[in-house]
Amino acid sequence: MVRIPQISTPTTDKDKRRLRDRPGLEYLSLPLLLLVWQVLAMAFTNRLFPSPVAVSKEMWFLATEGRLLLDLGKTLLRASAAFVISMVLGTVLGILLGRQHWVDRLFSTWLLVGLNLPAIVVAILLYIWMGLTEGALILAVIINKVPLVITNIREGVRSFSPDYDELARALRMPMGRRLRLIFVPQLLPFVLASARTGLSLIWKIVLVFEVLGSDGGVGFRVSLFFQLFDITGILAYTTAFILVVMAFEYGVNRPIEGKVVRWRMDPA
Amino acid sequence: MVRIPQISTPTTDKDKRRLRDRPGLEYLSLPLLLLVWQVLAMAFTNRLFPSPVAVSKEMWFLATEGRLLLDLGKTLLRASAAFVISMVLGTVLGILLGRQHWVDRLFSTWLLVGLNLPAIVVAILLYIWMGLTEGALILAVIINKVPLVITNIREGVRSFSPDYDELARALRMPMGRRLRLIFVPQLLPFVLASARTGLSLIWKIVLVFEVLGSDGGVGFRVSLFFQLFDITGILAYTTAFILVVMAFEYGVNRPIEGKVVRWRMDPA
Amino acid sequence: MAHGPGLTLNIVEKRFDPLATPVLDQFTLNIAPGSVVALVGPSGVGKSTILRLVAGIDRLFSGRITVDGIDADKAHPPGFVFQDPRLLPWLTAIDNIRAADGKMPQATALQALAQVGLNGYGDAYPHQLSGGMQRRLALARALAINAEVLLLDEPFVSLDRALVNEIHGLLAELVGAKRPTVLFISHLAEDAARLADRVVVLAGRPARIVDDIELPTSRQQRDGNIINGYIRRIESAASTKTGTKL
Amino acid sequence: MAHGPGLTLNIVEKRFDPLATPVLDQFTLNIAPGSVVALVGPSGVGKSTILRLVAGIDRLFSGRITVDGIDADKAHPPGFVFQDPRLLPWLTAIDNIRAADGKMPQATALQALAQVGLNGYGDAYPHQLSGGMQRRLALARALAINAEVLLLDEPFVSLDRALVNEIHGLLAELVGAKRPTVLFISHLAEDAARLADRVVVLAGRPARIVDDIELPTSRQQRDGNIINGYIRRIESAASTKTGTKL
Amino acid sequence: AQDAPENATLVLGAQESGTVQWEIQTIKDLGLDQKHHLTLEVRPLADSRAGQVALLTGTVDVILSDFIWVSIQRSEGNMVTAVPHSLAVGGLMVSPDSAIATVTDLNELTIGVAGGPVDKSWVVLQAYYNSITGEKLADHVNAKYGAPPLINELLRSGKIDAGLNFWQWNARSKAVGMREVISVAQMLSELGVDEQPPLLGWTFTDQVANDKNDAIVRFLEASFEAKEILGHDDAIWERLKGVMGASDDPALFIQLRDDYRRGIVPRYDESTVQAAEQTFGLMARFGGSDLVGSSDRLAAGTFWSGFRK
Ligand SMILES: Nc1ncnc2c1ncn2[C@@H]1O[C@H](COP(=O)(O)OP(=O)(O)OP(=O)(O)O)[C@@H](O)[C@H]1O
Ligand SMILES: Nc1ncnc2c1ncn2[C@@H]1O[C@H](COP(=O)(O)OP(=O)(O)OP(=O)(O)O)[C@@H](O)[C@H]1O
Ligand SMILES: [Mg+2]
Ligand SMILES: [Mg+2]
Repeated sequence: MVRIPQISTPTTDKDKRRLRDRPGLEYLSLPLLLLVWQVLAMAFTNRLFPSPVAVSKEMWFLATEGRLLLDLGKTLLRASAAFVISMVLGTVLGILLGRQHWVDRLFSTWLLVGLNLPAIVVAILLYIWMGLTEGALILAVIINKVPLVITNIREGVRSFSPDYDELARALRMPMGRRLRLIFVPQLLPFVLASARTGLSLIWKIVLVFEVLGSDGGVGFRVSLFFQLFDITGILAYTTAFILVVMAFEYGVNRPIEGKVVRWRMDPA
Repeated sequence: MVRIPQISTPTTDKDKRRLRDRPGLEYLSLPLLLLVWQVLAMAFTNRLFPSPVAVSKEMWFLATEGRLLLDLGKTLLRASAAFVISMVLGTVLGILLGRQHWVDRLFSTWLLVGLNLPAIVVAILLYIWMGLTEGALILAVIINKVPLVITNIREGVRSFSPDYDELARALRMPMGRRLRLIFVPQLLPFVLASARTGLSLIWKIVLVFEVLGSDGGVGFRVSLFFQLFDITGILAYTTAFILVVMAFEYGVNRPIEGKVVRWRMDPA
Repeated sequence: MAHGPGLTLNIVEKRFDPLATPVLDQFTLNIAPGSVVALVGPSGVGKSTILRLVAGIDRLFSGRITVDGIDADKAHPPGFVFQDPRLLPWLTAIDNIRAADGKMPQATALQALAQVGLNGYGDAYPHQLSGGMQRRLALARALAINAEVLLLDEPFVSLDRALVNEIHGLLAELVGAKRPTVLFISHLAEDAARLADRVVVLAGRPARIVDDIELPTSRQQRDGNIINGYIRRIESAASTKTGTKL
Repeated sequence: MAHGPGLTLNIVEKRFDPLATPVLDQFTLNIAPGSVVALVGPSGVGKSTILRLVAGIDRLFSGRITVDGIDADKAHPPGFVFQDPRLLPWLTAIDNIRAADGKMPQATALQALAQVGLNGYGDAYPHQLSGGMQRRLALARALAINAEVLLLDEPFVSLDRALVNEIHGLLAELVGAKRPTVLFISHLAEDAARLADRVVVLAGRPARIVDDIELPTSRQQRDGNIINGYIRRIESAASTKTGTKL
Repeated sequence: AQDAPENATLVLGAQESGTVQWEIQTIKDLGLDQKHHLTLEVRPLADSRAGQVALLTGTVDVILSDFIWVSIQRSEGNMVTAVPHSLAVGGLMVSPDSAIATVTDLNELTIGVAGGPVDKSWVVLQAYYNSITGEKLADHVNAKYGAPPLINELLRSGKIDAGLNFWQWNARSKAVGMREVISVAQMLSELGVDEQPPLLGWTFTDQVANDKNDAIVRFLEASFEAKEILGHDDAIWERLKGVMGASDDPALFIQLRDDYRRGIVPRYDESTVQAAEQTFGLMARFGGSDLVGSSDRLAAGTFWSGFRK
């Protein structure tokens, strides 16, 4: 009679599993941020440090009366095209460099140069060759981003366990299956890290390039706001973009991640 | 009598170990790049696409007659200060977020915001609060970079094997030893990736901020060159910086890496 | 003479899957201070689970496990051998041993290495060792800290007979000299017959103690005949009482 | 009747450390088509190394190893059991089996799982299985592809006696029906005495074949007495000829 | 060209937030483009660098640029040419209660410079200081360089003692009470440049000047007509409040309007070019190659000879 409650009440469960698994903590995250921001904005009253309320009002205004949605659309299109291409290209090249020592050794310097080439140089050269086109912009972003992806993925590939390679060899796995079953799962943490930071980096690069050569988009508008020192406007645009990123994170990234890393044992 | 040569000549060594271990392939890398560049520059003769010869002449000129060394010194100082602080801070916070689910869930949104906040916003606010000081510049760079490091490291921590945690628990390892023996070795590929891309990202951010407000440095000078559309000058400065990065890579990074990852089995 | 602590296991429930039958349910076991207990039973019954609970590695269960009255996960670290070698691949053999205790002198680690027949391999990384050598290294790590409790999950597997005999001797000597409390798992009746004071036979899900055999003759006095008798007793207990296929 | 291929090993040299004594030096071994050979010898002698060379996993050696005349690494994939389970942690049990062959039907994998007593565990991830269950899964993976060559590195370790007996039966049946060429490693003379046609005893560094024992009685006709006789023969060969401590 | 019946098309790259928009809107509002048989396409640009990129890539036909840049490009072989657009220049600003009355009072103080160390105003200020004291200004003040709005902001919050900024930014400062110590125009004239040089010009490539000669000339006609109107017609300004960003700030509106009028180019002839040459010489002397590139003389053809006013 006493047995059942005893079973269902762990007495030495020290791992706060309940706290950890309680839903809702992430729903507190954003409100908390806004609260801190609001308090700070009220503490340091300054035209250049607008409160979240002011920013959301501005955002609403720009969305309904201004060109926010149009600009956001343009930028998103550019960023996502560049993102997808960079991730694919960077991952493939990263695997190549990670696996083939001689390729790595031959091109490691190129990678270093690619990593450290200022965006502006790439942009100017491409714009001059290709004109101020969407293609030039996206290509410039890709050229800027790919070395980063390669570096991350290469490091991931280098950390692969030779145990699984041996298994693949014993099973005579063809390359396709080997990629899918052996490489990708080990690479995933690196790809995830790369994707998380990648979108944000790409958006920042797009901003820079939109300033240099485009007739719209968030970067273009932000640089105008900057010339007017309209921080509220800048933050309104930024917030709009961050909302999109969050929607992506919670709508796409997390669910995929949850599925893909289901096998990972919960560290107790 | 025949035996000795037989032994020393592997007959089924298919792994091109000899090619892989032959030194010198990395010494070919840079000349090859320069060659390709020179050929391209000769093919597309254009004022805005200078040859490596022109760039190195300019670099020599700027180093001896101009302020290249001074500017480079300034930028390096800023970049390395920001780099060290960001790496340490980002690694610590990344471990925290990777291990403590509730912290991660509470601050994941903050991280997203941090990742996507345009450099310009941070720079403006800090310059206004702190004036056009070195401190403001370095702090702005750190604020920009830390979320990237955190994201990378967090992903690394998440990929930790629970096997080793169990071992640590069985041995009742105190936190310090646990960090040193269990965490750091597993984290190393991620830290290496972060460090490799980190220096280049920081240098790019420093460039942006030096343009916005400072009294010298590579970014500052590059923006001047840009106003004159002097691509040769920009590339001269860039090359100088890349040379420093290479010296760092081959003088510091590689040797350390070689020591630290000695245990990794060579994938045959 | 000093001897290791007593272990008491009062496990109300241990389950991995909230829906499936628990692995352990109302499981009680007391182990006398300084005794050597072998845990036998079919694959997947829950032997390793018990060992991990006693070691304080797994803390997700209801009930209480104590080591001389102290909660298992707060007690002194046991000498623990995992079912797999569980070595740190980035540390050399000697450093793997020293990882067990920050203050262990080099000499102690070298001695532990020698005890399991690995002299000369101190600077080798785990992947440079054969399977059996890795297991021996794991055993050396467990023995090197001189713990009062030894928890060994199939410590004699993957080793040739000569080596097993030697390690049996080593353990018997250690037990004779320091009288630690030992709980070990083995699928070979011979291991239990040579080393154990008591054999606990598990079966079923949730796991139950289906037999609990005392082996009264002291280790030093067990000759071939006695051991063969013990082996037969253990094997028959194991085969008749655990007939259930998993 | 069809049977597995013959294996020829002509290893000029296999060494890991360019400075140390090689593990194998002028090592020759021929294995008849469809025979079952047990490889025994002290821990660290080079048994696993040989198995990996035959499987074409390790290609860094001088010499030649062929499977019916074809270079080992080009031959059909063998059914291979590593000394550790070597499962892919991100795949479920069933997917781990199917990883061995892209075109394997679900049913085949499920059957292989059932053969080793793991029915119902198809959707479990490796970390949710006990040590012995993981090893059984690894064995199931090796058997599921129906290979003509089976290379098994200590396949019976970490399993209780009842299970070992069953798997012995399973293998004997398989060998009787399909006559694959089998090379397996075990430290237990009993495994060899029950299953093998021939026992190769290794010792020393570089490893030498110190004894090569034919077990003439066919598997079906081996009764307790014959098996015990074989066990004694193998054990005495192993203990007298490999006296060298590693 | 006057009798051409069909409209000629010209693509103008204009900074979205720049003062150039005022003139463009006036042209559109008054239909000056139609009047001169011109189809004016305006491509918005984010900033001046974007303009230079757009011009070089041929995306636009005309941008606004300073004549120094034009001269440098010409010396480098990039054949662009300019027609004066504006004389407006910046000045040295301080807070109303500041003790700074002349440039010599700057000693030991912090001055914020918009643009950078080779900003034209900064070079002029240095030249001016040198002409008075015979010493280098940079040795005596702590100069900080920053983006124009940042300089304004820092000046307002007292983090810098004086600010050297562009005229439209100074207008904003003036509107909130800041005081101009001396304008660049004054400094230039005291340095012996009698006529105000046209710092900004409509800039286009020689090729466009040839290929689209009609369109360019018609555009310049329209431009000068608009300037003329902006120079005296107050009513036309009312419509510009929006683009000026001064809809609800009358003081700023007046300040911007008046300062703009002071910078309107009255005419374009040889004397204009001479003033520019003089100024270029000054820039070369005090700004060095960082500012003017390798050539220390105004490149021939910097100002387009195909049009005079
Ligand atoms: N990657 C390696 N690097 C260096 N030495 C190695 C490596 N792999 C194996 N060895 C050495 O080769 C020898 C033979 O190893 P092997 O794994 O074949 O032994 P084994 O006979 O299978 O032993 P066990 O029964 O313990 O598994 C060992 O002495 C081991 O130290
Ligand atoms: N992390 C886990 N998640 C789910 N189930 C688990 C987990 N770990 C163990 N189990 C289950 O618990 C049971 C007992 O496992 P345990 O490892 O204790 O068995 P064992 O007696 O040591 O077997 P073996 O002799 O094969 O090692 C097994 O049926 C296994 O499937
Ligand atoms: Mg177990
Ligand atoms: Mg082995």
